[in-house]
Amino acid sequence: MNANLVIVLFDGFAFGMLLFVLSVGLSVTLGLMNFINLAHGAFGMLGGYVAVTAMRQLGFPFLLALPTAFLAAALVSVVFERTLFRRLYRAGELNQVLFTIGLVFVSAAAATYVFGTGQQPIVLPDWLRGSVVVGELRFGVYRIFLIAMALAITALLVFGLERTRLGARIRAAVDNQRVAQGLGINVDRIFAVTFALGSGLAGLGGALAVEIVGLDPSFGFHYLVYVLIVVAVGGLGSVTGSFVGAALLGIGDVAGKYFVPEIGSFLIYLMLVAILLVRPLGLFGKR
Amino acid sequence: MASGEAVLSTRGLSKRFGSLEVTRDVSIDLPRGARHALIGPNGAGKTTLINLIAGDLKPDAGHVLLKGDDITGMATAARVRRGLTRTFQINTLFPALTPLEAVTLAVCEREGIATQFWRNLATHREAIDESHAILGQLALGDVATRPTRELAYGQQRLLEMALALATKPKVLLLDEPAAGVPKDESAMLFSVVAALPEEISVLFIEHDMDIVFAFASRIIVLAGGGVLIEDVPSVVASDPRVREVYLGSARHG
Amino acid sequence: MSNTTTTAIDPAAWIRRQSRWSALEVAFWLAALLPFYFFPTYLMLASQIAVAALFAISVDLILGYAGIVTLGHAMFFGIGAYTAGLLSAKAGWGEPISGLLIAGAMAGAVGFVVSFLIVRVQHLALIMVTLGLGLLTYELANAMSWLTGGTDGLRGIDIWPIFGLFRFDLWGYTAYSYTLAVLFLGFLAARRIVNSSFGLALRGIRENVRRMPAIGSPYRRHLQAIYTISAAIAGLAGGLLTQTTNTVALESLSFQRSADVVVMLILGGTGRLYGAVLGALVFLLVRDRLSGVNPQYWYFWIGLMLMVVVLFMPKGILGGLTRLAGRTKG
Amino acid sequence: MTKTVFGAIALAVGLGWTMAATAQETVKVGVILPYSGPFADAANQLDAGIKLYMAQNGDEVAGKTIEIIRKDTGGPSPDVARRLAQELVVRDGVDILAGFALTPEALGAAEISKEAQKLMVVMNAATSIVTEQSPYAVRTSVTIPQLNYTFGKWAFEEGGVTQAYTLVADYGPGHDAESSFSKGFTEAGGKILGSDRTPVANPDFSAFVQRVKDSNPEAVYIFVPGGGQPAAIGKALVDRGLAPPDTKIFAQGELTHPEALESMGDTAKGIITTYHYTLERDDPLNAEFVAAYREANGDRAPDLFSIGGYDGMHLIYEALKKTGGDTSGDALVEAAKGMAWQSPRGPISIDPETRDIVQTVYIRQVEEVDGSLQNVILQEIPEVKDPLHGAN
Repeated sequence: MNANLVIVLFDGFAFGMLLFVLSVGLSVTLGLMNFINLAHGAFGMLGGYVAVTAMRQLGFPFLLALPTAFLAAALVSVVFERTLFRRLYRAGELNQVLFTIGLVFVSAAAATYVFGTGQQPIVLPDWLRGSVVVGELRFGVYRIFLIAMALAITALLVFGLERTRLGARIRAAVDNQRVAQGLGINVDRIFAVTFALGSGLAGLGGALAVEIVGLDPSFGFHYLVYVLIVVAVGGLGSVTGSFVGAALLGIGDVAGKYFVPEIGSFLIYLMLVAILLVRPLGLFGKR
Repeated sequence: MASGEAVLSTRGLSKRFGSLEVTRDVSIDLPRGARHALIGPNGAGKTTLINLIAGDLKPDAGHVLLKGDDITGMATAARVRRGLTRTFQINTLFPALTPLEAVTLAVCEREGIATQFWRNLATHREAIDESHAILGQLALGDVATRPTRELAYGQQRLLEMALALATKPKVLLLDEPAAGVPKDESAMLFSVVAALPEEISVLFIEHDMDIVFAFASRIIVLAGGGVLIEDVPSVVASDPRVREVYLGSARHG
Repeated sequence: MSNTTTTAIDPAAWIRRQSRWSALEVAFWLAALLPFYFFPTYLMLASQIAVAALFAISVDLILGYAGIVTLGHAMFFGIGAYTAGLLSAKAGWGEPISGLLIAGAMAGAVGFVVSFLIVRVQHLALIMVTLGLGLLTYELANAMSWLTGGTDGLRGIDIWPIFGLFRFDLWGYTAYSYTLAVLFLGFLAARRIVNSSFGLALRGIRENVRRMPAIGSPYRRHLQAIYTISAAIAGLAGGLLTQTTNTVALESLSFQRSADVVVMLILGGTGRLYGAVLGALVFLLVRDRLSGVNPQYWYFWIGLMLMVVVLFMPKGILGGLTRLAGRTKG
Repeated sequence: MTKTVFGAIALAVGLGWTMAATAQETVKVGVILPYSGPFADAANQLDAGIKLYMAQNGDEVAGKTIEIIRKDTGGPSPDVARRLAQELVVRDGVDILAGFALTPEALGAAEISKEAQKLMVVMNAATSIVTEQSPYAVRTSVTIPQLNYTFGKWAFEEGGVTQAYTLVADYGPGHDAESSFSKGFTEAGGKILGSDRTPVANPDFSAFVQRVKDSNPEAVYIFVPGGGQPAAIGKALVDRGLAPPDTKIFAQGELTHPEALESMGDTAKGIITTYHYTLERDDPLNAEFVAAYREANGDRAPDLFSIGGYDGMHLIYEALKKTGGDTSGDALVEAAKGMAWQSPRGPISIDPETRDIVQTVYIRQVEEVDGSLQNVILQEIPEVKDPLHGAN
């Protein structure tokens, strides 16, 4: 039983880390910029398709496909941000919702047109396949890799937002645009960079997710719900919150399905509602 | 002052935000018909005290008594229904509603008819007429049917007051009713206060000492969250401690 | 009380004017009859548009008037749909009008219970709690497939003729007559609600919830009341769909349906009831036309339409039309 | 009051209307599929089967031109499917309803087929009861009990397994698969150690796979919808050491479709599946079908949806030939009953009693052939009928 508990915790944590990578970008853009981007999952889908295409058509190794996915999603998002999203910053949340939902539709259609409706399998390098056996426990190698990636991203983000000049500028721009402008910070550019970062992370998350959850044109819509749940539970704008929230939900989900499979499918929603009723701002939310 | 006559009293009211003690053991009494001014330098805790009395903040210690009843645990809306109403320093209005609608809403809430979803609003004639009359009193009759957001700032300050009056308060807490209003207009605002029926007790925050001395029957001076002195204007004006408190910080009046 | 009033306006008359029927409105409802004579092959579509419009009105009451953003309202639509379906399939009661009322009452009762949770949260938490509850209900219905029929849908629904006279025909004459009548009654009810003192209180909550307690408003109870009413109307819409199609499946509870109705509402314009009707009409009509032409890629154009509407008509189609009308007049 | 008036007018107009306004020289086939939404891929593959058949056989039959009218349901929505069927009948004047990838949509439309007396060709929806809902319904795909009841028996008798654990997706087809496999397996003498159901949109299987492992079965039986899940669950099983030969993996054929095999790689070796269509089956008709299909669809391989659509069109063409172009539902369904032909999947026929398909069930195992992974046929079980029809 103890051995099983360990493996369930491990699997849940790994699943949570996948959710974390997919959603942390939205937490950044929603929390810092107050922009409700329901098309976040679409950038994840973009990253997934870029990674798969880079590997199959261009022969990129997996480790190179990941940053390619990040860059592609970041670049595309900057184009959108500069041309379209920026007009919506003051347009009210309902308009942001409608616009980005429209974008999800458009992106799904575009993905269908370019890649077809079928699943896009990703073929991992050998060293990421299989499992590591410790005693009687078997840990999936890819899951270990996922956890390592998520920890690295968390460390980079926390460090980047709290210890670097750029991070200070982002936080200043968010706290008070006018003051930031007065201090000579180019708020426009800061927002563009922040948005690119958030969407790039979604792209990276999408690329990492293909191996676990597959990839087809409905990806953007399908994972929207999970992403929103993590962001709400973690608290807007908090990287740590997203990390803890995702880990909690992942472990809760897997453990729930393992120990009480009858309510396995409800558990994640029950946790969502319960947590938000007790802490409406999420676990680490400030505003 | 005997607390038996007081309509509103606080007893040992305290509140801290983190390590900062913003309200310190405040015990004041507001008799029937009072026109009390609440003054003090910035950061003295004036608005916090209003928030505590009105129920928008929960005190860490102490009590609020309304006509002798302890209302410390009572929600804001319930206090309003008992006759304890406040206004806000920063306009807290309904931008898309017209003054007529906004004041009618307040009247309907007071009369307990705001839940009647089956009756057309126009059939509540008495409520509408009453609200129109209140607006007329405050010289808002001409703009009664224009959206609030289109009103001039001074008119919006008047509407703040109109909304409070529509609740038929027995105690009125006015948080800088003339905040941001040019001096000539603020006199007009206070003439409204002066014209309020005798039985309403008023506690108001104001920075302009000319107005304070013109309208207040007594003055409560707050400093560092606690009551420094509470007395008639002439005594307060000559009190050295008050001067001391005001020196060093921005001078008012 | 005072004689300082100098204006000549009669305030009550002004208030009444705000809720007067305009010629345009009358024309709109008359136009709703057109399908009977000119587009008889579109009656089933018209009927489903009427259902969606009623559902969108229910959401407008909370989102447009009281500021409660929801992504889980399919919960009540589905409860109404299953109630109407189960009444017939399991209890053998296929009388449509009583069945519909029971469906609405059931959804309203659940809405009342849920409203205690809803008023505790705002903003993102509110959206996510509605979403979470909606998904919970979906999973619950799936788990209870012995009752609901699960993903395959509930079988054995047989709705009796209306008043024992008008059976639901293949063409949809009865279906559209029925849904249009219920939509119209639902619209009248919603219209009365938003033009009442209660409706005024809701607009107050939407405009500035912080002020409400300061004017003595028990606004949480108002929110609970409108949430319950809205849930009941959503239940009516769900019941209608079941009764006019003899089918109900899990999809009636899905996130997709919750999201679609919000999209329709914002598309049409929030806080004006006709926005809900117009949004449902435009969304479903455009979707039907596009998917007929291009079944695989129609949603590309729908998506594009949503984006264009946001960029050029930030207050929805109805807001855009109003502005356009104002411009041509002025 | 308005309602009564509307109703009266409605009835009067409705009765006066006739539906005979369709052109005589074309046969209209209304195809209802979820072209968009989560099941778009199924619709896409099925539609490609329809297109291929028409490309190979022309669009003229019995002196008439076949016209296809495609309608999108946008996901599992029975109410939309029903409305589309109704509109196809009353507005477009179709003669035949076809498509139906999903059971709830087929059930929604069946009532229209029955009322309007139109032939309804079910090209995929795989729940037994579908064909019982309309006397004009014919199925050219498969039923889940057909595959899995047979498979359950085979697993005990030929597969050498005495106890097994079942893990199925928690929706209609999954429940059917679980019950029919278990029935076949236990009737033959096997023992089911436990059964779990996974949420339909399950992103992560680790918890369920761990539960399977805990009971240490000889075999695990899997049913998940096609798409992304097969590869995910396959990998989750192998990651935990639940792999052949120690633990046998049984499943319906979705688990080992080509994309899933590519994704799983060598770990897929030894998985045993039951299916009615085997891509690699060595047969000239099949080879020709696969080649033509790949050619027309950018090298995408056909799957169960494709063959369902392809054979569905064959049935429509042959039935029209038999009736000499008579498109009435009664004539067409009579013509379809008992029809037998050679399909790329093997010999198939329509049971005259149930109007359901009778076909060969293939038991296959994943093996490496010429450097690539394939489903190699272990056994063919001919002329299998759906075991549930008439059972209740």
